[in-house]
Amino acid sequence: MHDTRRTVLKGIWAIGALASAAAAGLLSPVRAFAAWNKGAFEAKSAIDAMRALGMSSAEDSKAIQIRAPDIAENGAVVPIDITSDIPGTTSISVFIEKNPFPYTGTFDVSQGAIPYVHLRVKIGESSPVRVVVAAGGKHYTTAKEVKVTIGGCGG
Amino acid sequence: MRLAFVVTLACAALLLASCATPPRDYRPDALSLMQRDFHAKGIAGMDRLNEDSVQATCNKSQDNPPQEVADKLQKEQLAAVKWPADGKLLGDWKAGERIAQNGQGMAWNDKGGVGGSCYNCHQVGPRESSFGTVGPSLYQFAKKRGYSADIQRYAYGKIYNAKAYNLCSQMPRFGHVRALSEQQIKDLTALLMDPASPVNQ
Amino acid sequence: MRHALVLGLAAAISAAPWQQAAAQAADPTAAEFDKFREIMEQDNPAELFEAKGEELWRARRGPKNTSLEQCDLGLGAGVVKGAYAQLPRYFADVDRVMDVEARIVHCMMTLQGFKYEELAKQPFSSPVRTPEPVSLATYVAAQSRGMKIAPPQNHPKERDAYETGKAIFHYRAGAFDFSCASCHGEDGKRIRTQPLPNFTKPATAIAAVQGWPGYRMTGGVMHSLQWRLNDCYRQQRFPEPGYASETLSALLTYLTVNASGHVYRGPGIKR
Amino acid sequence: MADPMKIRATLQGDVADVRVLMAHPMETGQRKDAAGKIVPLHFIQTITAQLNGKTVFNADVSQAVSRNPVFAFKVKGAKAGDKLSITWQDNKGDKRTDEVVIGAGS
Repeated sequence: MHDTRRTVLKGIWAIGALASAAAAGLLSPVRAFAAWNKGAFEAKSAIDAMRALGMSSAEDSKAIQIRAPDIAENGAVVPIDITSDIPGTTSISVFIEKNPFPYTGTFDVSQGAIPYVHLRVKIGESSPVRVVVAAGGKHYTTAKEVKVTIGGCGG
Repeated sequence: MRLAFVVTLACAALLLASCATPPRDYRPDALSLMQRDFHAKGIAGMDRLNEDSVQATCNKSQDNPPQEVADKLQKEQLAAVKWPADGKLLGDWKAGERIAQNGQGMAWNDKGGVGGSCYNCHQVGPRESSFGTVGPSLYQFAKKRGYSADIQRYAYGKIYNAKAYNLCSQMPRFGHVRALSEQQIKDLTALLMDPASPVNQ
Repeated sequence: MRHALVLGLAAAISAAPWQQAAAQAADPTAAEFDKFREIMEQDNPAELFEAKGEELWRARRGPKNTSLEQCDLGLGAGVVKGAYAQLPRYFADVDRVMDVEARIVHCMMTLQGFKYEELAKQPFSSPVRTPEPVSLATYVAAQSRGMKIAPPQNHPKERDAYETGKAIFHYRAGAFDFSCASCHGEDGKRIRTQPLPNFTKPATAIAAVQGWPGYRMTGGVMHSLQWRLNDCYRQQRFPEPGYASETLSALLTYLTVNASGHVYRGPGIKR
Repeated sequence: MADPMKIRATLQGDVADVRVLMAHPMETGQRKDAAGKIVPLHFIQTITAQLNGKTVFNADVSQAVSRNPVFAFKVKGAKAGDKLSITWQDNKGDKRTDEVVIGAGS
């Protein structure tokens, strides 16, 4: 399990490891909710979006739980439950790597919420769902593959 | 007098319990209601509500007509099959696979016939795991039955008019109603009969 | 998903989750779907339409500027609680059996002054528009959540509707020789990967009723049973049945009476 | 005019379990309408939750959130009778706020 996550992670990271290390030092690890981050939301790859958010140096973590179907009944509505057990978690970000615009959102739990969120998303084709958690000035990540199937009949 | 009255009452009670009368046939009620309530839309005209001889026979007998009636109608249906003039029954199995996958055609929002809807009801090729189970599996169709001219003719004929072989089969009569062209039926026949088709691997 | 749109053999009414589990116990894909069904049902966007329907029920609307609060759904004027569980039923004022949407349309016409032609023009939901009878039916159905399905069969016309509906269900015609029973008359069949519950038997007929009206994930729209039957007939390659017509009320009587005794769980969520 | 949200907030100890349904088309900008025309992007961008007027949860989201969105989150330090309000704003500037009183544990 752990190995799989590592491999997925490496795949994404290969391109931008250097740039992201630099970016991480410059940007505040706690996301400021000043403005909707257009650059990140319009990025066409997960790594570009993470870079725009200053999250691309995230370390692999087992303390983040993603509960999502292995095979989604309908890609238009895929339920995702995310819980972070990392002490001091301040935000949870979601990336659907194969979507045209992978960055799906950031949930700020630093002001009085528990590090948990449930959301439902559109997944265009089978894809890893990547989660990045900000905690104690650092970023942590894990991912879960969700398969999207061909439907039944048109009815 | 009194006795007669009692008897009449008893009869009425029996009638109310509906044990003295044969069950009422609701088909005429159903038909007139549908004739009144449906309307033509797109290519789906009101004539589609009319039963042809095969449909009527199957409807009236709950898909279980007397053997001699079925035999006679099957013969008529088989006689109406138009076999290819060039005598060739096998087209391109690759085109056949695409037709088998396609479930469109003949509905009120379609222009005409399009696909064969085969996977909706049958397992066909080995690579498609999303297949229905209303009809039997067609995987290894010719590998199991042989590649003879007779089996080729059966496959073509069955796709053209399933009712020519089994009167109340649930399968549509794709050639008979012009839902599929001669070439499309050849391609589907190839999908089932070509030794190179994935179906026979 | 693109794929799903082009498939279309025949009338498939999606099975309720437990039916799917029963039909495909050995299928790991179905088991995975079921695991997440409960989550989906817990927070179902159908509730938004239920709320909308309640608002519409109480609002003064139409040429007569009246609310629907005096609409008689079978249990007396204005009684909504439990009414859906006893529909379709016979209504003396129209001398026919009506299903929930037919009755709502009737009330919108008689109480509020709407015209049938207007209501029947675009009666089904799209991503941008949910017709009012659909939201209203969702509201009315939700007020029978947890109740036993018990459409009456006391009036002769209710029994006639059942028998006529049964005959309609089994009527094979059209370009593909299909009837409703072609897909929903046998146990354990499926179209592509979708289970085809047998509606002729009480144990499985509940799948025709449970979960309707339903929020459909594909397209994200709320649909009623009127829509479901309409789309079944499209895929059956028939001409189009009239919206809220007696034919559909009869068919719904047959299906719902077969499902009698099961507990209705409220508006649902569909694939 | 946006339709009301459906908010449920139930207590488990001093944590409020908040579940919200929002009525919104969440158009991706890729869907074509019946006439074949592209339906423009139209989606909720930000969500804010306040407990008795103090912000406790914030989210920025994209058009990948499903139509008629569903979210759930958990708020600490809540008690029965507290007011919980949720506001969303979309990319066209439309806004909607709804409020519930937190009920005792269910």
